[in-house]
Amino acid sequence: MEWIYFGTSIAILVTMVLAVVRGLIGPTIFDRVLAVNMFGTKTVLFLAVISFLSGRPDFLDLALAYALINFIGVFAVLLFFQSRGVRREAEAEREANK
Amino acid sequence: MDLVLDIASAVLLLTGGFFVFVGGFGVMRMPEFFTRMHAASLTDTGGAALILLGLMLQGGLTLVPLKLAAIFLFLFLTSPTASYALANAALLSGVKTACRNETGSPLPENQPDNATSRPATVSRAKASAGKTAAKKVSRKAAPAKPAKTAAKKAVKKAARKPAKKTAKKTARKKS
Amino acid sequence: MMTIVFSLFLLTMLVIVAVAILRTDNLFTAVMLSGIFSLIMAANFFILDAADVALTEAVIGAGISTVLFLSALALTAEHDRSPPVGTWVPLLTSSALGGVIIFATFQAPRLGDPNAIVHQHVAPWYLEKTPELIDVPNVVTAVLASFRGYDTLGEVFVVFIACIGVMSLLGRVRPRRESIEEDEFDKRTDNLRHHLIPRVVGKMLVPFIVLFGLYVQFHGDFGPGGGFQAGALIAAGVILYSLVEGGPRGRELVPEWFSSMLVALGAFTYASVGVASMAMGGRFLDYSVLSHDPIHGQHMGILIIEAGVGMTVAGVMITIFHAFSRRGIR
Amino acid sequence: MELLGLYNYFVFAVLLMIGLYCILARTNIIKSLIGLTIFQSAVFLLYISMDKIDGGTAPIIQEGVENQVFANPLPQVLILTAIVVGISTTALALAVTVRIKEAYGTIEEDKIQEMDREL
Repeated sequence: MEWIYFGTSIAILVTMVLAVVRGLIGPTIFDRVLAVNMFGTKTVLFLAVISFLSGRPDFLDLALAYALINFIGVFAVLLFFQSRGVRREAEAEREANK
Repeated sequence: MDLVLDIASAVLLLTGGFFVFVGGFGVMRMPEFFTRMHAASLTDTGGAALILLGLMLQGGLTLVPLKLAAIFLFLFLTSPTASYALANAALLSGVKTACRNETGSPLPENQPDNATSRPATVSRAKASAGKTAAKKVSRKAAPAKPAKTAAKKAVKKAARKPAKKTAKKTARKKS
Repeated sequence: MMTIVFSLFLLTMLVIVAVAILRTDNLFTAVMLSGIFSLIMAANFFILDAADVALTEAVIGAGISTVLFLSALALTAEHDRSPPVGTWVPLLTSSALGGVIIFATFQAPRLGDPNAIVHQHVAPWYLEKTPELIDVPNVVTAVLASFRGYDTLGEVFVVFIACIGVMSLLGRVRPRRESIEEDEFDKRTDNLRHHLIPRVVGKMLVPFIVLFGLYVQFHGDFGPGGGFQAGALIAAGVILYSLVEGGPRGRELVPEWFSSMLVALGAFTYASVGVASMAMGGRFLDYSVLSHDPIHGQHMGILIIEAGVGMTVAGVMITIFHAFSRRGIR
Repeated sequence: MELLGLYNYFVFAVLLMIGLYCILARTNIIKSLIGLTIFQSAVFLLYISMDKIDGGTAPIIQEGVENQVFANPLPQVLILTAIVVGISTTALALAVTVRIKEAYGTIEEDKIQEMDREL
């Protein structure tokens, strides 16, 4: 069973590497955000599998915490873009009024 | 019985690992943002479900399977929501035009139904995205492309002003 | 063996991401990459058997750090316009430092060496005496709250002072708006109310996050957790609510007087436990005298001071977030 | 194998170098702050690397399990508090940055110095 856990965690790790690569090259900003989000989900899975691999499944609390708050960052990003759009609009209007 | 459980969870874990890997591969290889997102969000849910189910079978009759179920539930809720939020932000910023198009055919514009619901953000963000798109394409693509984007930019510039006016109007109406 | 394989993956990723952060000009990209950086760091801590630290890094890195950096970016600038300066002086300085440290590491004990000096000194004593003197399963909580409670008191006050600094810099009074129009912008930009799906799901998760925060707070004696993690989690729940419903609604949910009172109350609770133990004939922060039974006294003391820590951390994080979000568009 | 056991420390040194370089070479204040957080994380990594013992587990005592080897709890306690202190001090620095932006209109150190000289 241990080797199964090990294989699964290696698969997840390789996926994490791919996500990081996407985060590094990703042409648009959103690709990077996508990479962060995906990396977060993979971290949840990784922590869950590792806690079984190390024989202490009571450490699932960590994965649970991640699953709960991982997406707050994406909300912050959404809000950031929204306010940036409106702010630029406001600046353009101010310029036009001058 | 233990052996059956072990085999079942091994199959689930390995399939889940494979799914997760395929998702990563898709994120790596897909040509543009929305297709990448499709790969990521689908396997985020599917692979995660398989892996967590496989672990659940190993948990025995303790608190562990419950915790795993909670993790699954929260992932199931948050992951698509995050994908939605991200896709929305990308659409509002006009990512579509910023992506490479393999065939070279003209890219579809974002539809104005967004413009009526959130006028100011859309028109403004589109314009700025057009600029970055022009920059990016001219850096990367074949020399024929910059001319095209420049033309598109000009069209946009012309289109921006009236769009903004209607935007203001709708904003006032709302308030 | 497996630890080393995982470490190879994670640490190499860590270095690559750090280099990418260094090289990018776009600050938004840098913030996103530092989010990945902190995720890798947390996974790494977990590999290295530090469950409590991994939980802290997870909550802080995923829930709070990104949000704070993004709100600061929204208030300042998005691009790093550093000129391409002559970089050889910093390069020389940092590589000299790195060279010295790498030279020194050849003397260091390898990873996981049980004979390393770190494991000989006071740590075995903590591990041995915790079941006997304090009797909580989580040794980290025991050391944090009881054996080294004085240290933790200092840390709590550092956090407290940092919060006062942020409050006095960004001000509690809302900057005056020039016109009603700008308020309109605020209303349109500082919430996600018109995004139906994030709004519903986000609001649905807030109670779960707070509930899980309370679980971490009070389960900290038995599993990974404690006041620091719980405070950050609860603050993350409130921050989520404020992101979804907008700053003003968030400030209605947790008013500023309340969050700043939490900060002070938590630190006060912690210190007053110390004073109470002095009054009952023990030394400062010696919980054994709090009850007729020393072990029971320890349990009581740890529970109270962890609650104090949780209150302070939650209050500080919420206050800081509100201070940034209130600054708004200028 | 010997060198592989020291890999954590090498990564610590490299991260320290990257963080320091970022602080020194970049004039943008927020970028410097991100460099500072990398520097901080490098130190956390060093401490946590020291607590690992072969075949050990996290220092949470399980009921009914004999002869467990536990990781060293002391570095964990130090770093646990340091992470929270680190984020609050970073928030303080960000607040200062916001005020600098409001006062000077820029967050580039060289431009701020130019403005100061003109005064």
